[in-house]
Amino acid sequence: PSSPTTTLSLDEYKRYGRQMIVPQFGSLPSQLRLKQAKILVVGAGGLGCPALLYLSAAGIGTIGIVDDDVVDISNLHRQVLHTSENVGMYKCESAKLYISRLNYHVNVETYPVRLTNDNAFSIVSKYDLVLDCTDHPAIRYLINDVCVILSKTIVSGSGLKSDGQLSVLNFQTYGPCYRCFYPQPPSPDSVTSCSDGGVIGPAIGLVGTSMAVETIKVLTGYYTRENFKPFLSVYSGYPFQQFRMFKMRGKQKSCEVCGEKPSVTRDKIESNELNYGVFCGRVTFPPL
Amino acid sequence: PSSPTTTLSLDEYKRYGRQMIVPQFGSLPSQLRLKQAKILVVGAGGLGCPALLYLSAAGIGTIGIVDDDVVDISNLHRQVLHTSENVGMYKCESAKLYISRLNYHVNVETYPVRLTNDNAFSIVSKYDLVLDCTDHPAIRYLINDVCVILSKTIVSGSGLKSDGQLSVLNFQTYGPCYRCFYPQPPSPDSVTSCSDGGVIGPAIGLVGTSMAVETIKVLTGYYTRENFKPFLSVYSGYPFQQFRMFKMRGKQKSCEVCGEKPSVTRDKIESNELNYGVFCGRVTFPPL
Amino acid sequence: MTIKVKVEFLGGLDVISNSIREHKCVVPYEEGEATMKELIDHITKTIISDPKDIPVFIEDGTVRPGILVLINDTDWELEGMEEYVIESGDVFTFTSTLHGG
Amino acid sequence: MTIKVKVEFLGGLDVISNSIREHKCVVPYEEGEATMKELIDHITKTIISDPKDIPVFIEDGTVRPGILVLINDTDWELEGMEEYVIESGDVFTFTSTLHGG
Ligand SMILES: [Zn+2]
Ligand SMILES: [Zn+2]
Repeated sequence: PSSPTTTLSLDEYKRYGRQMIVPQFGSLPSQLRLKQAKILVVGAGGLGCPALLYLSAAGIGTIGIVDDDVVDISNLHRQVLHTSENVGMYKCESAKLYISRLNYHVNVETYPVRLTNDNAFSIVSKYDLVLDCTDHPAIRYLINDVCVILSKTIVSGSGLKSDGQLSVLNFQTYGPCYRCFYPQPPSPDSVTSCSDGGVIGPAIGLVGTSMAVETIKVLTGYYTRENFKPFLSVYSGYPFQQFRMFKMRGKQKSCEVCGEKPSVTRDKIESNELNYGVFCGRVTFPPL
Repeated sequence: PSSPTTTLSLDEYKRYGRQMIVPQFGSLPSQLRLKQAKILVVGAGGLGCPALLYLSAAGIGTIGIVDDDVVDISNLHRQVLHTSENVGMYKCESAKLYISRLNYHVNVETYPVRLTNDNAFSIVSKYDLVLDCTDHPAIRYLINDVCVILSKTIVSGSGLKSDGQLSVLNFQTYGPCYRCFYPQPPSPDSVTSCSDGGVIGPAIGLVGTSMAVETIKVLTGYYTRENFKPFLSVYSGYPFQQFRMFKMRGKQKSCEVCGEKPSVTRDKIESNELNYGVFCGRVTFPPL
Repeated sequence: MTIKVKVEFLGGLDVISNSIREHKCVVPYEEGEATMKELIDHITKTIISDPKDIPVFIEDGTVRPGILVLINDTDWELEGMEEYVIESGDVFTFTSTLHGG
Repeated sequence: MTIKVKVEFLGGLDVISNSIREHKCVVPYEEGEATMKELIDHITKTIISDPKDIPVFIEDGTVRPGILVLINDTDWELEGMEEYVIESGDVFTFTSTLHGG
């Protein structure tokens, strides 16, 4: 790849100065790590919008955005990176437009496609870290399996109504993965999307914003193999707002993808032998 | 005032449908309450930007924005409503530009001035609720006193580095106010602004987003005098993200502004007999 | 004697208990005599308001996949799962996995 | 006998204790014999790492204005403030008021 970035311009010093002086951030070396980082955001919806806003503002060097959906008026109460005039445009393109105005230092790459068994390896392999901002377990398992096989850390968020969840998965191939937490998929009738079940905009927004905080921690090296503890954080918006951290299991030896005898392999995914829609109880892929 | 809004357009139904189906939100009557609401956001910075994004997206009818500051490049890592091309523009005008593109149903009123003893009553009296997104105790006491005297509920947020705080003050004149919590101002050397002390963008963003959730709860009538309990919620971004709710004292009989024998009156404020800069240990007002 | 514990439903799982998120539970066993098995049985019988909601909570005799179980804020997997011996003062949290975004 | 409590510093107040947010404190009193006064005194003597940081925590003999004190997640104002009798298992949280935005 390209030679390492070792300096910031004066414009970048001014722009990022206020975060570089926060002790936990880690000053210039951390800012350079963000500048060198390449991250992939899958889903530019209720979670992806605030995550993209804050991560592009923070100075991540390269951000890829995967979303094959177009902006709909019913998205706008929570997907605040898209505007009324962008209704009908691909969400990834709409997001890119705003990001380029917010911070021209960020290189944005867009993929107006659905992430599938066929394209996931080639897309994910270009990035260091993946934010799972998607809306269905089938694609969450796909992202997980591909990231485990390609050794990418996942920052995973989800939400519905006024609740949310946050985790860092497959941390440096050392932490547990999505399958370690959820070896069996949920039954299809227990799966509800934000479009079907509804969602309070700032509640899902808060979870997306918290994903940006975790991404900064991972990329700046705040988390290490020594101090990283598997967790799942749970947000509730009602009756009072709270965000609680639960201590979770580590990597499971029995895990089908990151365990000792993995049955999920790149070959099984790329050959479509593993059908995530069927695995999660649907014959076809649902939309993101 | 104007006659009550009793309907939504088809565009509004589509736009707000996904939040109207969330049980705690309260469906159509709550959406109409948001449409009729007039809120004032003081400070269009790290807290104000996400609060404005999510509240305008949610369909608040009228939003006033007070900020006499102009967009600086050092703001952009956290004040994500402003873009690189708006550097030098008043923050309230920059915010209005984006909000009008996000949701043309919102009426935005801008005040490119500092909130002072002289103008605070005339500005605040036009609104139902105030979001305190400011950056110094002097203006926090001013906002508090004016809102108590005018019977306005305050949604109050603050943050620094990777920490934050959230509260609802003077709830329907029944809840405690800022002076109930903090009868004495902090000594000036313990006061640090985000510009001086630094701040992680999504950390302050998370607090601003949580202010939008509380504002929705207040405006939709989720909180009542019966169920409202005084609280202060505390966010920490490091070492792990948590948002904890602390149960707080109620209204204090001894409070100088909302208590039994208030010494702080409209006359004392408007005559400048009460000098908030001196009260908080500075002779002149610091910038927002 | 009885065992007094707190049971919470998060992530929308309070649908199975009349939207009540927090329950103080008095489990009719002596300290040391009841495990998660007995607690889950007790919850099924006393907290779930509508019998047709039982399958939302229980599948094949245990907590349904997609529901996370936390014992005092820790994954029950780290605490012995069904074999964990419950104690007065324990907090048990059940939360649905969310998939929306 | 001693009283075992947890002391937390939030909102940046951990600057006075070498950036350590959580402390397990063993207070050298019998149960029932120590109030917040004794606890604050104990904290000042044993946790604050640099004596010149004491004024960041204490002013005029009590906790400085701008620091909120919580006893088991509740404002100490509701619990008797300095007069509260501390018990083993209590959690005491001290947090600076933040003013930034
Ligand atoms: Zn695994
Ligand atoms: Zn008061």
